[in-house]
Amino acid sequence: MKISVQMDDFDVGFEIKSISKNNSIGAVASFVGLVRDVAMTLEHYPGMTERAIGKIVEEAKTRWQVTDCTVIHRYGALEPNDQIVLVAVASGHRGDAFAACEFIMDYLKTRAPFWKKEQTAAGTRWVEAKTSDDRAADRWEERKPDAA
Amino acid sequence: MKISVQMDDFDVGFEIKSISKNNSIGAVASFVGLVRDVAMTLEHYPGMTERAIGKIVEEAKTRWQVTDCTVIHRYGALEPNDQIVLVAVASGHRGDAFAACEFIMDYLKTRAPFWKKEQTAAGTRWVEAKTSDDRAADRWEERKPDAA
Amino acid sequence: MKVRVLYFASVREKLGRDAEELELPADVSTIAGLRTHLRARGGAWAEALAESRLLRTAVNQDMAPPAAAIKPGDEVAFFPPVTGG
Amino acid sequence: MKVRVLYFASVREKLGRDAEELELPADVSTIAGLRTHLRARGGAWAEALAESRLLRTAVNQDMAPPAAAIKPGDEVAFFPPVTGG
Repeated sequence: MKISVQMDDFDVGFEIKSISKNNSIGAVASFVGLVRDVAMTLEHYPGMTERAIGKIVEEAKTRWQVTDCTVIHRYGALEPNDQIVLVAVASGHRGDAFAACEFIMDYLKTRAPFWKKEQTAAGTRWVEAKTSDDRAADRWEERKPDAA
Repeated sequence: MKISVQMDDFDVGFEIKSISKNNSIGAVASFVGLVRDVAMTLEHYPGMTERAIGKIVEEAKTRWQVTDCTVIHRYGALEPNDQIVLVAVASGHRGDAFAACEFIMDYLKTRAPFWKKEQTAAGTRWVEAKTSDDRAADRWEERKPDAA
Repeated sequence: MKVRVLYFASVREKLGRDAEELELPADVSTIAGLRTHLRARGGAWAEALAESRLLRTAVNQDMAPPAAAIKPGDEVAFFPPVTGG
Repeated sequence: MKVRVLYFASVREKLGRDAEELELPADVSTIAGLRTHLRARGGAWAEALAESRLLRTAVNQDMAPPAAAIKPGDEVAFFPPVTGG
């Protein structure tokens, strides 16, 4: 398991290869979040961030068969099209890999202490939290582990 | 959009980078299927394979916002831990990227004409289709596009 | 009418053949009819295409059910349920 | 008791401060109590920590609700709803 909160960019191919080196793995689901058209600065809460991500990953492991997992989240100044976040989950089962990966992303969005400040032509502004992200995270409350 | 059925291996990092080069994209969900512990040979139906995958991708595009999509599936002799398939979906929305990617994988498993023949110590055997794969594909029948 | 018939995977292996051009009698006009017709060859054909055996079929490279019609020049394929991905 | 208080993002900017060590009066024992206590400083504090403002809080780097207790030496953080990912 690898959790990294860093300023530097990351290499998706390398990370996916790294968690794929295990013959019991049949499936790797991954997600990359990218900056759209507006440059931004990402602030975070050092210490709590890693801890919050760790708890999300642990929660995912209680729900699905997760063989390995990598979460990388950047902070600092980011330009349009830059990579922000990578979540990669390796599992023996395709469905588990997908579910755990999407779960971790949804919870990251609502529970990991990151804040985006956009640099628009009109000046800078803090991005507002989306209720759609809360709803995405809430979905998982309704479908806890298999019949548990 | 890129669909490739090939003997050669593929570079996941390169493929994900390639469909990420667009500022309207915020999300790339991807899946890599790997050979587990048994070497195998993958047979396919040239012509129909590309056509079947194309139809699955088109169906995904009618259901979700898909900006770009790459599907690569190998055939021929594969060793344990080799990559078999890559599905990568770029979208403006995280939920759409995840759903379209999983949908394409589930339909690939039941509708694309590939057959695995495993080489075990006891000899070779054709892999049997799994009812769990049929169930995974059937799920999508129940949740068609938003309220449509 | 003349059609092209393809066999894949375990079906191909059992039949020892991957493709053939076939002139069909007038009463064979669906996939199910073609399957019955081929089964009448007996031996490996009766076995590989047995009714009890779950097979998938395609016409002109689209999945098609047993009742699907066959036209002259069509490409018809018989194969086991797919296992890719 | 003494606690360490951290401020992030728009809260930090409005207060012009990212952290402070604070000696709390005896009647302040929860996050909600601490927020009221800080608001009493007036000005930017009354505004940034206004009751109407939706803020998240953490104690010792775990998300915690307003009713969460604070102990001596705790690290308490105030910040807006998160927007990473």
